[in-house]
Amino acid sequence: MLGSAAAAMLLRNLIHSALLLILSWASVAAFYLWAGAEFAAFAQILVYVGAISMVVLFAVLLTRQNQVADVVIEPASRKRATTALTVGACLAGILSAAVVASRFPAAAVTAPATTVKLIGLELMERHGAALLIIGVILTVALIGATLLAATEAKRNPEDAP
Amino acid sequence: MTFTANHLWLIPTLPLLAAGLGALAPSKDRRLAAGSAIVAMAISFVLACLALQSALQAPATHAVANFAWFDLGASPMRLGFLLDPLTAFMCVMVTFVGLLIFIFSLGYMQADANFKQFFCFLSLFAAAMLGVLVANSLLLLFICWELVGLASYLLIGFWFHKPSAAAAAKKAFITTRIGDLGLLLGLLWLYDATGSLLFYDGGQGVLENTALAALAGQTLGGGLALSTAIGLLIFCGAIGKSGQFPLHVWLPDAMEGPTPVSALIHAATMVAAGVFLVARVYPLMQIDAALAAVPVHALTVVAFIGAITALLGAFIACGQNDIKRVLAFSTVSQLGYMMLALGVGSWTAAIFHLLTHAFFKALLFLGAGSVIHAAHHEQDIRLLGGLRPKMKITFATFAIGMMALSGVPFLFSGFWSKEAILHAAHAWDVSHLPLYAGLAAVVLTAFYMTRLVAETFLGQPRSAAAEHAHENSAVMTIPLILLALGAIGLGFLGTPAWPWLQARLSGTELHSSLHHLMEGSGLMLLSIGLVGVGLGLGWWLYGRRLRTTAEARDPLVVTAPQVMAALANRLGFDELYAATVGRLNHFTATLAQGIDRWVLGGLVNFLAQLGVFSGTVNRQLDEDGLNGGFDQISASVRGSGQRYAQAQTGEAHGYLRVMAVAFIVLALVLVLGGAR
Amino acid sequence: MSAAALTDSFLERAPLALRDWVVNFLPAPLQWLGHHLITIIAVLAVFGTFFAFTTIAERKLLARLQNRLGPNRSGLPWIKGLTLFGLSQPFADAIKTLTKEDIVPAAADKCLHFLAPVIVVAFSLMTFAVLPFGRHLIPVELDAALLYFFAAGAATELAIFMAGWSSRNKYSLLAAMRALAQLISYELPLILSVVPIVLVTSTLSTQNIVLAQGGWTFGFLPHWFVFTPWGFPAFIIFLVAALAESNRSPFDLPEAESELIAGHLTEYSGFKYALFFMAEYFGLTALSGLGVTLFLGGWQAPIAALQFIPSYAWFMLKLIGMLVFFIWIRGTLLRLRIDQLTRLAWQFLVPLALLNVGNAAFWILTASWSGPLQLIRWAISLAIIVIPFILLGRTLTAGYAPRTYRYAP
Amino acid sequence: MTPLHLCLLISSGLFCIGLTGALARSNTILVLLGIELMLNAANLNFIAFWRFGPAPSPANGMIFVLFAIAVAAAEAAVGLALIIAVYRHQKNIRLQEANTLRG
Repeated sequence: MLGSAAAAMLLRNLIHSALLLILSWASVAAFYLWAGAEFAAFAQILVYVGAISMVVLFAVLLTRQNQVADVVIEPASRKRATTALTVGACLAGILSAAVVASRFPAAAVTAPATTVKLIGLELMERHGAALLIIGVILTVALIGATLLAATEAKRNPEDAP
Repeated sequence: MTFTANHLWLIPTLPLLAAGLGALAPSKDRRLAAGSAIVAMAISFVLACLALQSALQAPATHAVANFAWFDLGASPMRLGFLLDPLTAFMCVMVTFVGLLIFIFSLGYMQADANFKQFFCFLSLFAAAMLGVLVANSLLLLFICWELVGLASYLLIGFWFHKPSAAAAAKKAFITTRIGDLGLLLGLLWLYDATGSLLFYDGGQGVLENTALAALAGQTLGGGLALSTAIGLLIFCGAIGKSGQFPLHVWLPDAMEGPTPVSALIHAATMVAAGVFLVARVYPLMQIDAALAAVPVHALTVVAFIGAITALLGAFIACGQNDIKRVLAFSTVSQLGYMMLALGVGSWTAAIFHLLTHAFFKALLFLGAGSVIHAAHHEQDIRLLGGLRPKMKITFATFAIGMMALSGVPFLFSGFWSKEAILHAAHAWDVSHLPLYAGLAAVVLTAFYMTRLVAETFLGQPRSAAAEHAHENSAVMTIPLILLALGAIGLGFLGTPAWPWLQARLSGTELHSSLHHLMEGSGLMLLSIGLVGVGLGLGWWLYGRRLRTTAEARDPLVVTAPQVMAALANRLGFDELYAATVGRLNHFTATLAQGIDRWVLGGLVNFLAQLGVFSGTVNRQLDEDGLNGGFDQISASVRGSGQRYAQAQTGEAHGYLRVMAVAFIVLALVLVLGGAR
Repeated sequence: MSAAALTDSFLERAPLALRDWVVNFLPAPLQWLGHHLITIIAVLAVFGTFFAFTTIAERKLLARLQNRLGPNRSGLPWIKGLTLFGLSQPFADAIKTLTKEDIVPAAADKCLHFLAPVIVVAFSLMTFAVLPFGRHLIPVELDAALLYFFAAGAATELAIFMAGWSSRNKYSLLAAMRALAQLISYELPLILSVVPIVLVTSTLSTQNIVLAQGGWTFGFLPHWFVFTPWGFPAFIIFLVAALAESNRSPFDLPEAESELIAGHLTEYSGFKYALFFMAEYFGLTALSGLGVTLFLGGWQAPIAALQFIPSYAWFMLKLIGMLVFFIWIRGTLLRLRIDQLTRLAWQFLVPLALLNVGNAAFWILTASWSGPLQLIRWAISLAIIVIPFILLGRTLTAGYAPRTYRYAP
Repeated sequence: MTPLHLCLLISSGLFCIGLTGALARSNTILVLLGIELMLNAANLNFIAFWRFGPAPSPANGMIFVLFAIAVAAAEAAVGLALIIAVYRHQKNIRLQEANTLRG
């Protein structure tokens, strides 16, 4: 997971990095599966691998520049990369030090029994309002994205997610 | 398959769905709107018949289906549906007459551009009316009652491009609102007194003994029982809706609507809602009759109002020349009869008359509609005439309706129901004045109906329109024939010899014997004689010498011109209201305007002047004193702003970096600070 | 014989018994592995042969529909004259594709070019894991099985993109984009058509959905969801969307040979091409299996009296029925244009499927209605779906006159 | 070293990779994807605490993750649509050149 993510961030080829990222997302899903969160894993795959990846790939293809421009490495970008690496390394150091140093209470032995029905009931009852808001957000995002991406009067709706 | 109160909501819902469908349907799709309305009505009719059949199995019980609507504080607001013989009979009548009128409308409104809206409104009206009937809560009843008012407004003003129709719609709406205000007050008071608005609720309802005893037990100032006061307020609603004196003025004007509307709303169903309401809350009205200490009984008021209305309506009807207005005043008069019956203590007789009246009055209105449709919307009876050979079916059915209304003995339903009322009035021990009023109205009814038929159908055609009239299509005649059959047959359900209907309504044993027929024969003979007098008088004045030209003067106008002028002017009620209520209203409005302009306006103007003055002073101070300082301050703010703006590079990376560093700092602080 | 004995007979248990018998030969620590491996191998073997015979069935059936004979020559090796109506054709095809030269374009992204067919086959096989083939036969019993099915199906799109992009061929890439557009468009009605089932059964587990369809009225009217006013339209939408999802005629635009060479598969040859072909059939079979599971009662027998036939036989029969139906459609209908295709999805199927979800909600709300109300429930439920169907259909065909043909004299 | 530690290490690693990528790359799409990675790292934490936390509640962590995924989907859709719009405007998608909002 980490390797593919790192490689994705390093590679020059946009398509390759997108595909590697998808791999990384899929491995996050595998992690969920390992942790016993089946439903979240499938949702992760469905949303990230099935939907977001498509959007990303479409976006990459729609905004493809000439290959030459991507190859030139400006001095500014090198400087930026070094700062970024420094910042990232600092943060990684601090976080892992903090994680290693902290003590957690003992974990429960078995995974909490979470059936799909339970999740559904929780979503609909306790988190009903949040669910509603998420629905509104998704609708607004759909319409907004279509409006943003569409220029011509007639355009197929699947061009935007 | 049993039909219970739980299924009762279906009956009003189906027409409501049809109305919704009609509202959504495209304007040109006539078949959809009319078809859905008629089909929904037909299904409702079948369901109502099922309801009747199930209600008759246990006529003395009130089957209810109550449910909570919303919570009001701690107590739930509950609504419900009620199935008893009264509801069931009324539902069958409304759906059956309504169905026939819907079918009739197919022909009558054929050429109208707003055909679809018409059926939509009709369905809405039917839904609301059925809602009134099935309600087991005064609140639900009131909601539907107001919906009925709305639908009637829409339908009376259906030809809204005619100023008179728009005015009539407004008049009907506002006049009935006056009565409804009383009903609303009564409703609120009742809720305050009992904490419930359900009619029947397993012993807890307002019409059941516990609540009634509590209501009758309390007295107000002047010795008036609480139940009497509430009953009278509720009766106000009935006065408005049923066109009783003194709020009868809207009903004749409502004839501006299309004729099927007049038949449906202003003859058969809506105006009957008032009678139905009083019959529904009858236990409440009745409870004070037992209290001798109470100075005025609710039902006494009802009886006298009814008597006045019956007589007044019949009188005015004699002086009208518009075919529909004659029928309208006749309706006012007949509703007076029903109220009279309610007042004198025989609510079954009132409902009996309501049912028979619905049939024959709908028949008369549809017959009038048939005449009007054939005569190219000519409504003045002086300009009609000679239609008998041209429109045989219409004439025959109209004549049946006329005889039923006049109370021609034995064969016609109106006779039996009117007899029942007169007998009840005779048996009333408080006063015999209502009986005399009723008897006088009998004569007048027979008289004006004879006049109407003679003028409209006999003699020579007196205008081009009447000349070219011809019989209408089957869509319009078949409802007439069916209604005519009803107008004849329905009477036999409630003859004194076999009072099946009354017994079923009140849930008592059925005693049938010819003996009962003989018992009241004296009064019956008297009323038969009076009907004969009325018919004879009419024939003598109008039938003997038929009118030949439209300009010829009416025989009565010749003999008593002032009286007839006053009658034609409807005894000047409209002018009276305009001179009193209208004038008062205008005066208050003027007064309010004066106060507004001079007192309040003056104050506002003064304040404004004050504001202008202080503003001038302020400006002087500002420009000279403060501005210099502020200019300097703002210049320095602008300068520092420009310096800060340098930080806004527009580069997202820069911001991201700042955020990341800040995050690192935060993490460090948290880790080193030992935050838990 | 009691009902329990009928449904739990020896035949019903035979595959399980066989598996347990084989597993017992293994040492105890390896038993679970063997258990799963045997399941996987069984699925692979059954559906591998199934695929082989679907191809020959399709060719034969299409040929008959077009008044031809179809492949009938390939016989058995070493035995002359015995051709068995060409039943061995798929094996001949397999050998042929295996031995063909594998051509990879010079500019292609070799790694992705190789990965694409592998991924597509792997993921389309994974979808079989949650289909209940019989009363006791389900490879993996998952709580969120439906979600799993669609999640696994989502990867196919990725593979198609990879195939189109890695070929380094403009037309492959364009075709891949078109294919993606189609797949994404039809994913929506496909999932929406399944939502009513989830609403009504309130479970995502395929086995439970099948169990919910058990029972008969009068012993011969099965309680399958296709026989409800919301299930029938959902089934139709599912069928159409499944056709489009598996690139079948009349939605076979992505690889319409006669118009686009072979779309995103242009640069593939040999066994890789065969893998794509195989994945397509696997996808079709899996979707048919899902349709059978969700709408046609899964492994339930159609008549109570026929329960003695083991449940997996019923499943297979229904599956074959669905496949024949798809082949029949392929032989009957003409290919759509791309604009018609997307319009159908977005302006017709999606709104209808959404309405159908509401319809199912209505069905649940009125679950307690009985007696005369039951009829009204049916009428309203039908009206909810039929009226929009007519209205939407009108807008969809607005402006299209019926086609007139002019024949040569 | 409990499983929870491991999970947290992984997630902080993922987070740092996402952050570094978002900071280093000039391509807006990749910056966006870096942010998505950071979101995923947060989700990992939710699941980790849900599974290995001291008192696991039945579904809370999972529901957090579901909502986060939904929001991420909306964010990706709008973000990429914005990128396409920006691309139309200035013919490339380098983040440092989209600086017309500078003060």
